[in-house]
Amino acid sequence: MTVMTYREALNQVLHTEMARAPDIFVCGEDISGGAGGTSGEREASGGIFGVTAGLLPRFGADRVIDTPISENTIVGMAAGASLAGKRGIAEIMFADFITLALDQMMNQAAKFRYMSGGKATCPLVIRVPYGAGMNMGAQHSQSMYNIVTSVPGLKTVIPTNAADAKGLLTTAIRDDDPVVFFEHKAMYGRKYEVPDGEYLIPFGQASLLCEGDDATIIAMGRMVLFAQKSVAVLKEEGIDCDLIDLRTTSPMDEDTILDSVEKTGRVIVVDECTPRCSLASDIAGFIASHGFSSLKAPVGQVTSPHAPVPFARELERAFVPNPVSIAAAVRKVVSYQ
Amino acid sequence: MTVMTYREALNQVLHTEMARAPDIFVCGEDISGGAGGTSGEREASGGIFGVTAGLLPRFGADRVIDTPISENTIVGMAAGASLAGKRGIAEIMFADFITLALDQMMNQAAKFRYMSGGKATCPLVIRVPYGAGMNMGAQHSQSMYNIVTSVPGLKTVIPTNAADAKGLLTTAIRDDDPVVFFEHKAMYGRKYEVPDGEYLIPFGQASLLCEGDDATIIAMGRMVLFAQKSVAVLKEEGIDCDLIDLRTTSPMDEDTILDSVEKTGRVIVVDECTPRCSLASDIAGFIASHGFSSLKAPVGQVTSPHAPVPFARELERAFVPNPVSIAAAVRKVVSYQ
Amino acid sequence: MRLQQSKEQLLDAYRQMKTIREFEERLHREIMTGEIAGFTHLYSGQEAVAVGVCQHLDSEDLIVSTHRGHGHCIAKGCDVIDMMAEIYGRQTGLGKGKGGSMHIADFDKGMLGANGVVGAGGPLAVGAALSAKLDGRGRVGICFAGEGSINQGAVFEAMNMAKVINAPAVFAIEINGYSEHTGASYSVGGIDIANRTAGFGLKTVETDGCDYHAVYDAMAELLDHARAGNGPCAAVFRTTRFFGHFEGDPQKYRARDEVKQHRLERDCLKTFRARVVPVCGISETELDAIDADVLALIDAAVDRARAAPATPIEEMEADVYVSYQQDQP
Amino acid sequence: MRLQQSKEQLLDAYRQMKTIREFEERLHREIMTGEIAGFTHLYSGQEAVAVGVCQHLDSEDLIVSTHRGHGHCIAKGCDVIDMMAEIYGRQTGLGKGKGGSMHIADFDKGMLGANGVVGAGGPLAVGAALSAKLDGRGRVGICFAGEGSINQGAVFEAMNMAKVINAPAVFAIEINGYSEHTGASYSVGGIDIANRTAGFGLKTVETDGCDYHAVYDAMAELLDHARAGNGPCAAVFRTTRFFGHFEGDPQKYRARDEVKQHRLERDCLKTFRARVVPVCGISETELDAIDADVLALIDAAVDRARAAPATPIEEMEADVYVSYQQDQP
Ligand SMILES: Cc1ncc(C[n+]2csc(CCOP(=O)(O)OP(=O)(O)O)c2C)c(N)n1
Ligand SMILES: Cc1ncc(C[n+]2csc(CCOP(=O)(O)OP(=O)(O)O)c2C)c(N)n1
Ligand SMILES: [Mg+2]
Ligand SMILES: [Mg+2]
Repeated sequence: MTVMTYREALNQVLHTEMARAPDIFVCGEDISGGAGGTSGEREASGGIFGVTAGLLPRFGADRVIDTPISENTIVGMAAGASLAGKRGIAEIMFADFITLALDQMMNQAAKFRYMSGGKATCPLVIRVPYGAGMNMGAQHSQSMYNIVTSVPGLKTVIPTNAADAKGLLTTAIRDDDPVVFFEHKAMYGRKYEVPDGEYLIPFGQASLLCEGDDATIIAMGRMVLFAQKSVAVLKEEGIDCDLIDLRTTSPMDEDTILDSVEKTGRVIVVDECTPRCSLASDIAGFIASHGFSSLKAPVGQVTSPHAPVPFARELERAFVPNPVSIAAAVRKVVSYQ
Repeated sequence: MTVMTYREALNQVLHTEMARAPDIFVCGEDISGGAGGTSGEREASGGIFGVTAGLLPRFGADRVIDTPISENTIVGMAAGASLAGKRGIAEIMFADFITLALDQMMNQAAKFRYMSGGKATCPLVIRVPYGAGMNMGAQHSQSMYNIVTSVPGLKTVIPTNAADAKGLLTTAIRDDDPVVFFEHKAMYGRKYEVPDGEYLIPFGQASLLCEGDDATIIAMGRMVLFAQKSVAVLKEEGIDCDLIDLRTTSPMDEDTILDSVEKTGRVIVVDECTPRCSLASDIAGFIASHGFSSLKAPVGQVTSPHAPVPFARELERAFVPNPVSIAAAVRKVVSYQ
Repeated sequence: MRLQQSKEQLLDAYRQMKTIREFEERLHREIMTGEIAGFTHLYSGQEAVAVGVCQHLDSEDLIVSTHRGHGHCIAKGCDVIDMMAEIYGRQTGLGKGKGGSMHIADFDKGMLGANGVVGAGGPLAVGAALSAKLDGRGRVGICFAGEGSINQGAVFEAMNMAKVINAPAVFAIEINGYSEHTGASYSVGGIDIANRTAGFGLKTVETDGCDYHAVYDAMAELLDHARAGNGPCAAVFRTTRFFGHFEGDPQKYRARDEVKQHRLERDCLKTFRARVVPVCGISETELDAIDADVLALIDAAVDRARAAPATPIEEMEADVYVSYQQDQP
Repeated sequence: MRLQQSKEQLLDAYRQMKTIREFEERLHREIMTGEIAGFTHLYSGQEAVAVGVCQHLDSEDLIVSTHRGHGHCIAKGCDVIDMMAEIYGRQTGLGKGKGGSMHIADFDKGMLGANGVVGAGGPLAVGAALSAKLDGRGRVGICFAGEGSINQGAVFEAMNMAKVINAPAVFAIEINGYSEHTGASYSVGGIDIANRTAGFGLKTVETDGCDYHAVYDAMAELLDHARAGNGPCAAVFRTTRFFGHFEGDPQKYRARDEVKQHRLERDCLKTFRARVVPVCGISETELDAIDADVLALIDAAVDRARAAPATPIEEMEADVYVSYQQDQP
């Protein structure tokens, strides 16, 4: 085990995998930075969040491609190359901008295999920093993984700590399907113990972070961190929860969800998305259809409100689900008669 | 009442509203057709589905704008003009192509008002032919309204007959918020009685198409037509259903849903979307959270499978929910003990 | 300058063009029977472009096509029998009937796919060219594109991207006069397309797309440039479309005799015959024999497609992913 | 050719440029205190562009801005007190603190908004120009755009669309040398931006964006063209950015002394002073007095912003729609 940040874990995987497999390339805006600058420093930023640092000097500009601001083409180029024998890792600087690349994600990469009757493979990874909490305003703070999860042909991964970041990114890169990989911007600097050596986490396997008989909390991404805080508070009140970190929302670990619901009968889903057609509603709906006989209370959904992400600190803080609102939702469900 | 097709009802509204309000314009690819052609016929198609026929000769090329193939800019231009005092009606030829325009829909039009603290108004309508059933393949057959419904700041409308098409499109055009208007391609030619004169249907008001105590079927768009067929079959078996046509999915008529669920305790949601983060799961989740105490059985979700829309006739027919699969789902829910 | 081509090559080029023509003319008739579902866009009239371009390519070179893709497929070597089966939506089709006319692909032949989204091929072709560049074996990625697509942001971005990363991408732009029901002169703001591609820094040539030899020569020059690592190029071909935008299009936007006249004056097969017989040692008889072969092939393709089974419903949900379950790595 | 401007106008232009400069220099200091949240992109160095363009406009003309929008706002007449409050995220801000620095808008002033999505302003500006065109009163829509955005499909499409519909749109392109951490020469494939805009059929001029008079004169010519209904235009301005891409940027991509030297040699305020004193009947004292006014205004803006209340949490979900309930029509 080594202690490192979420950012470092991701960076380490990129280094390791690119060294292992020469068919991997990365592309995106400013992923090395400095091209065409006046200092001559060709690796001036290593990605705006530092995740791609050190790749350019090591692997060269052919495989570490700084691009113009052209999101649709960044994804499309990576998809085309991945269809043609390479393994592309594209970065979209903010998840909000997948709105510009959605045709290449949803109509192209996601559908190649199906439309060709199973002949195409497109082993593409699209990394997208997402989420609110840094006062970046309505166009730089969205979660977006509900949209990606909805698309047949794409896989959706949302690691919540550095160990999972390592295990899941490694799996994503070696996976033969297009994977969209969500990294919460507020988590890059957080430190965790990370397993040394090769480490892969299979997709579709949730992790049960703690166990309890009173309620099931299902969460993903940064919401898992907040749910952990709620769990600690609730424990002191005598409420013991299963906390399920989904890790991947497509494929989704339905068995772990249903097993826990069977045990507790009371569920809260915590999701940073806005409410409509969210992961929260998706999972609540799944349970209503497949776990109904176990349910003892209404399914609690804790999401952001049906509004854009506000800029001001006070408003944004109130916008995102937080440990207090999660705990309140759990209490409500637990006390339901 | 006059009998007319869904297409004619839409066309009539466009004519009436453009004649009424000079600030309205329409834009899209081939919405009149013929520009730059060799026949000199300047209105050569009136829209690929004929919905905008006759507008060009009547209102002129300034207000009836044939555009290049540039979906993002079609929506963005209409949004910008609508922010600047006009009322734009943009057509995206196939719903699948909103993937190209999503930034202008989701990050721009939907958020102007909020980001300006309530000062902006953007009275924009985006018309999008959607849906499967015409063997157009994976990139011309998607439903997409789940994605639009998820976006705070947008309204989502899905009329299922010509009368509703008239009433809802009129409301959409006069509404001061951005509205995305979904028209099922397979419905354009269907005939219905349509009220004469001015006719508006408020958003957020579902229509209860038939009543019964045994189960609630909730549907939208073309699925309503299929559900009607199932209802007739089920009636003969002695199963009586409430059939709710949502008409708008954002805003959504929560009261009508909950009232019906309270009465029947058994629900099926029918949705042409693929299953994940669909309207079906959204509504099932809503009921699990807000109608739980009334529920007597698992919520049935009838959707397309988690796959792209296949081309071949046999496959596409099996892909889309149909009266048989809907009826089977109802029977299952009704017989649940 | 006219490049020297062997008799074999010329006969092969003729066979390809003729195959495309007959494939499409036959489809035009078959579609009226109602047996073929969906949206079909025919390539008749534009054969010299697909063939003049693809004669320079082998299966290692990659092409990305459009919604009007049958010609590109045939020119790139896709099996006509398997293509027809796909268009009929059968299990034996190139995509098991899951793709259809607008999505035919054959990766073994370096044909990365037709595409229902106008302009989407631009970025994909740059990706194909990037793959070629990384391999360093002089391969190229070709982007076929209609002039209507030269209004789509994706295509502009792709040209720029190809230039920035110095990819061996060639944009083969077919000006057939229309994008759906709108004339070319309208949708590009009256601007010369070759001007635009040059504005993105692409080495550009413009020529007659109804003349196989002109296309062939132009591509020779561009491919030399791209294969040598000198960056992306564009070829702008003026051509014509013998049928409507899609089958069923009443073509009200077109002058009454336009197609008739183009079939008379701008038929690439006629032009080709007139040019190669007899100066290249090719006789009418030889070409007639090819015609007969081709007709027999198309007959066989239609017969086989009609007789082929549908893909079983049980396979409807297959082929979405390589793998999707928990037991992956 | 140098256009004649009245003394009042020149003093006003100076005041605007100085206001922008001091607004930004002060923000640069205030941001370090941690009191201002989020992402802030400063406009210092580019003032002559915003002001040289907007001096030709009144509140009926419409502008669409970028993520680096403070200068455009001030030049278009937005209230500095209300802007500062917005950047501080307060209830008295132009957007009640819901928008923030990247989303400031003031519709009464014809300022349709800063924008966090690079390139998204292109289509919006064409829409604004379309609205102006439909009104037929000679108004225009201006699209401010950084050179980095001239790689975004939306902007290419917008230029083409403006040409096709003959909209009175002017693209004011500011080449400040960088898009984030990448130099301009890299991201546009080494191609001249003015070449490109011309390739889209836009009447194009290119000039020094650090020289107010050059900007003013160039815009005069283009606006005459656009207002007269002769179609869209582009102005390409070479300018410089005195701070990092956003506040906090270590600027490792920049030569050590670049900013220092640009502040010495390419400061539009200095250039302006040198040019107008005393030939235009303007004295240093008059300009100094403006400087003092401006500093006082900025002080007031910061004080007022700090003292202003936050928007109550209860209003968090307000302002999403004009109306959303069932009781609508
Ligand atoms: C993104 C997108 N927008 C619109 C369409 C509808 N459409 C199909 S083909 C076409 C015209 C394309 O014209 P061009 O590129 O010249 O190709 P051609 O049909 O002439 O071969 C249009 C508008 C589409 N398929 N994709
Ligand atoms: C669609 C999109 N992609 C990426 C970004 C991140 N980003 C913000 S500003 C910027 C550079 C813009 O450069 P330029 O247009 O030259 O404007 P400048 O910052 O120089 O004013 C980038 C890449 C963004 N905001 N939007
Ligand atoms: Mg064409
Ligand atoms: Mg710049």
